[in-house]
Amino acid sequence: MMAKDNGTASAGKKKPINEMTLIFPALSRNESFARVVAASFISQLDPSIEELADVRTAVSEAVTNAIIHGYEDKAGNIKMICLLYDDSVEITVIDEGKGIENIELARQPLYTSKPDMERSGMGFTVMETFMDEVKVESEVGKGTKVTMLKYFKSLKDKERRAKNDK
Amino acid sequence: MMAKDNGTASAGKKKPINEMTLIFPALSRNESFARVVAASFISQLDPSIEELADVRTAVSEAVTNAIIHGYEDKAGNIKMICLLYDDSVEITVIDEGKGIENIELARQPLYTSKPDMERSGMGFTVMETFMDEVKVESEVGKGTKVTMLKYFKSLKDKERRAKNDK
Amino acid sequence: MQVKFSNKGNILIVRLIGELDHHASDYVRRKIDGEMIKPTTKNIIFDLSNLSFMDSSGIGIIMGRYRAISRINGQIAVACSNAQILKLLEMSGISKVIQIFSDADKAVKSMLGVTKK
Amino acid sequence: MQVKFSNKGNILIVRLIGELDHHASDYVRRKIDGEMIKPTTKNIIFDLSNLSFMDSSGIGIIMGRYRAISRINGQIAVACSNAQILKLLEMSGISKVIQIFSDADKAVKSMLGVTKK
Ligand SMILES: Nc1ncnc2c1ncn2[C@@H]1O[C@H](COP(=O)(O)OP(=O)(O)O)[C@@H](O)[C@H]1O
Ligand SMILES: Nc1ncnc2c1ncn2[C@@H]1O[C@H](COP(=O)(O)OP(=O)(O)O)[C@@H](O)[C@H]1O
Repeated sequence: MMAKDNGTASAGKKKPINEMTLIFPALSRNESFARVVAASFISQLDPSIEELADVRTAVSEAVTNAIIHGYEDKAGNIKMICLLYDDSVEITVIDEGKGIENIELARQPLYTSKPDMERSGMGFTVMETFMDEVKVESEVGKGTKVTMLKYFKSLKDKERRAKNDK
Repeated sequence: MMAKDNGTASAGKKKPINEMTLIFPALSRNESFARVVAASFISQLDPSIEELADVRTAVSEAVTNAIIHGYEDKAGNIKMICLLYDDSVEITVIDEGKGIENIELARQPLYTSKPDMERSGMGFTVMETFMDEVKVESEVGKGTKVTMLKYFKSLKDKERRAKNDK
Repeated sequence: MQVKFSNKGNILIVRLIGELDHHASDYVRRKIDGEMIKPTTKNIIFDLSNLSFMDSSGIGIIMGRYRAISRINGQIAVACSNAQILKLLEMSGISKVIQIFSDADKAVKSMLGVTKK
Repeated sequence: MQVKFSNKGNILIVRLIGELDHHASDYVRRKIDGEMIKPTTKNIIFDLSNLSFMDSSGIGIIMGRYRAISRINGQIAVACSNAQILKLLEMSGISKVIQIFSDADKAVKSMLGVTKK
């Protein structure tokens, strides 16, 4: 389905230790639901509060974009896929909405096609700041797929501390 | 896929106000994840604490059954579908595991095919007690589909109280 | 899931903390059975006061220990005040064969009274 | 999501409680704009101390009010101590044009000091 390719999100060829797929309609009240599901899924790794908040925020941005830009408040389904690795999570948010014409422009800080809705144009920038890698694939008239990777550095720190304690 | 039919769960022809589908591998640590997802999804209706606990318990039983009886701890995917109505929720848990030969026997209180695992044989009875309707469909070698309906009576009570207050 | 033990005479008090489902049940069973084989254990009190969730896997665990303890003529009691878990104990029939108390202290007192007779 | 208002002179203090995302933003915007058109409002303090979550929709709301208030030569300040939300205010550039305080009292004191000059 997808054409253009920006960024390089990928957790490599490792097998995930757990995964989930969530499908839900593009309703704004599902933004908080998607956040809860993603946060609850990654908590099995016991990441730091900050890492949890980072993922919640990035998921919120990607799902909100699918609702207001992808489907423009029309009906449609959003798919969120989480692949959990022992040190990271890859979260993909997919819509089959209108798609993005110019991905590079869309990713610019402050760029928004909906200033009338008081969008800040910071959605992609937030995802990039709060996650470690963000890949955007999109085709006009087909839809958009945003893939985000987050490393849980806190787990490494914990491991290191546990080792030093011995 | 399904053949036999027990019980009569169905929320009628009404259109759900929201819905979700969750797909996850048959790992026991996803039992609590499935509970969180179902509880978080239905909380948008603001049910009572007891109703929330009822649904969490029933979901736990259905998902556990899919893992230990359906897939017998082998790999496989479980699908949970929640259809939310303004006064109720219909939750379906589907596995593509070994299936149930005799549904009537399986639903008997205390019947279990795994007494060695210290299963109590009370799973289906719990679902029936805690939910308002439970339908079980299954085909040997194909899988099992458990559909559970829960009415949120507390919402009606709230409405009534709100009216009386006026 | 956490399992904590304490002893009052020959009573083993098993305090369960967290959510007791099938996933947790293997660990819980292993921990309890490790304590049960000690010769000091004759009776068991399950303190469920700190469980925030339990499903029929918990019923299986309690019934399993009930059978083992009955064989050595011991007693089992449960302390629980969570409405949802009480409902589960009720419908499973456990409350017909095992005494249920609102807290662990009451269970200990009653059991010491009975076993001392 | 809850929005609570209080006034200190010509300062409108907007206390946001809950999670501020796109879903909540329509309601929040309507509530705030209803208070902003009152002639008593010249300056605004956004008190985010009771927000447990905010994403870029919150940035949009604050920037929108900032533009409106700037037009009448008013001031805007934000009170916030949540690390995640501070990170968001920082990266969005809001902290370059709007002063951020650790709590609402400090924001009020500073703003009264400035506006009284
Ligand atoms: N899922 C999507 N479908 C279609 N267009 C999108 C999607 N996500 C983002 N866009 C486009 O990219 C632009 C920038 O997005 P973003 O940085 O999140 O800012 P904002 O949401 O505030 O507009 C949007 O204004 C929109 O035009
Ligand atoms: N998803 C399933 N797939 C195959 N068999 C099942 C499934 N769910 C239930 N069963 C069968 O029904 C029996 C009774 O189930 P239940 O009442 O939940 O008790 P328990 O799980 O304690 O055995 C099980 O022992 C099993 O044989």
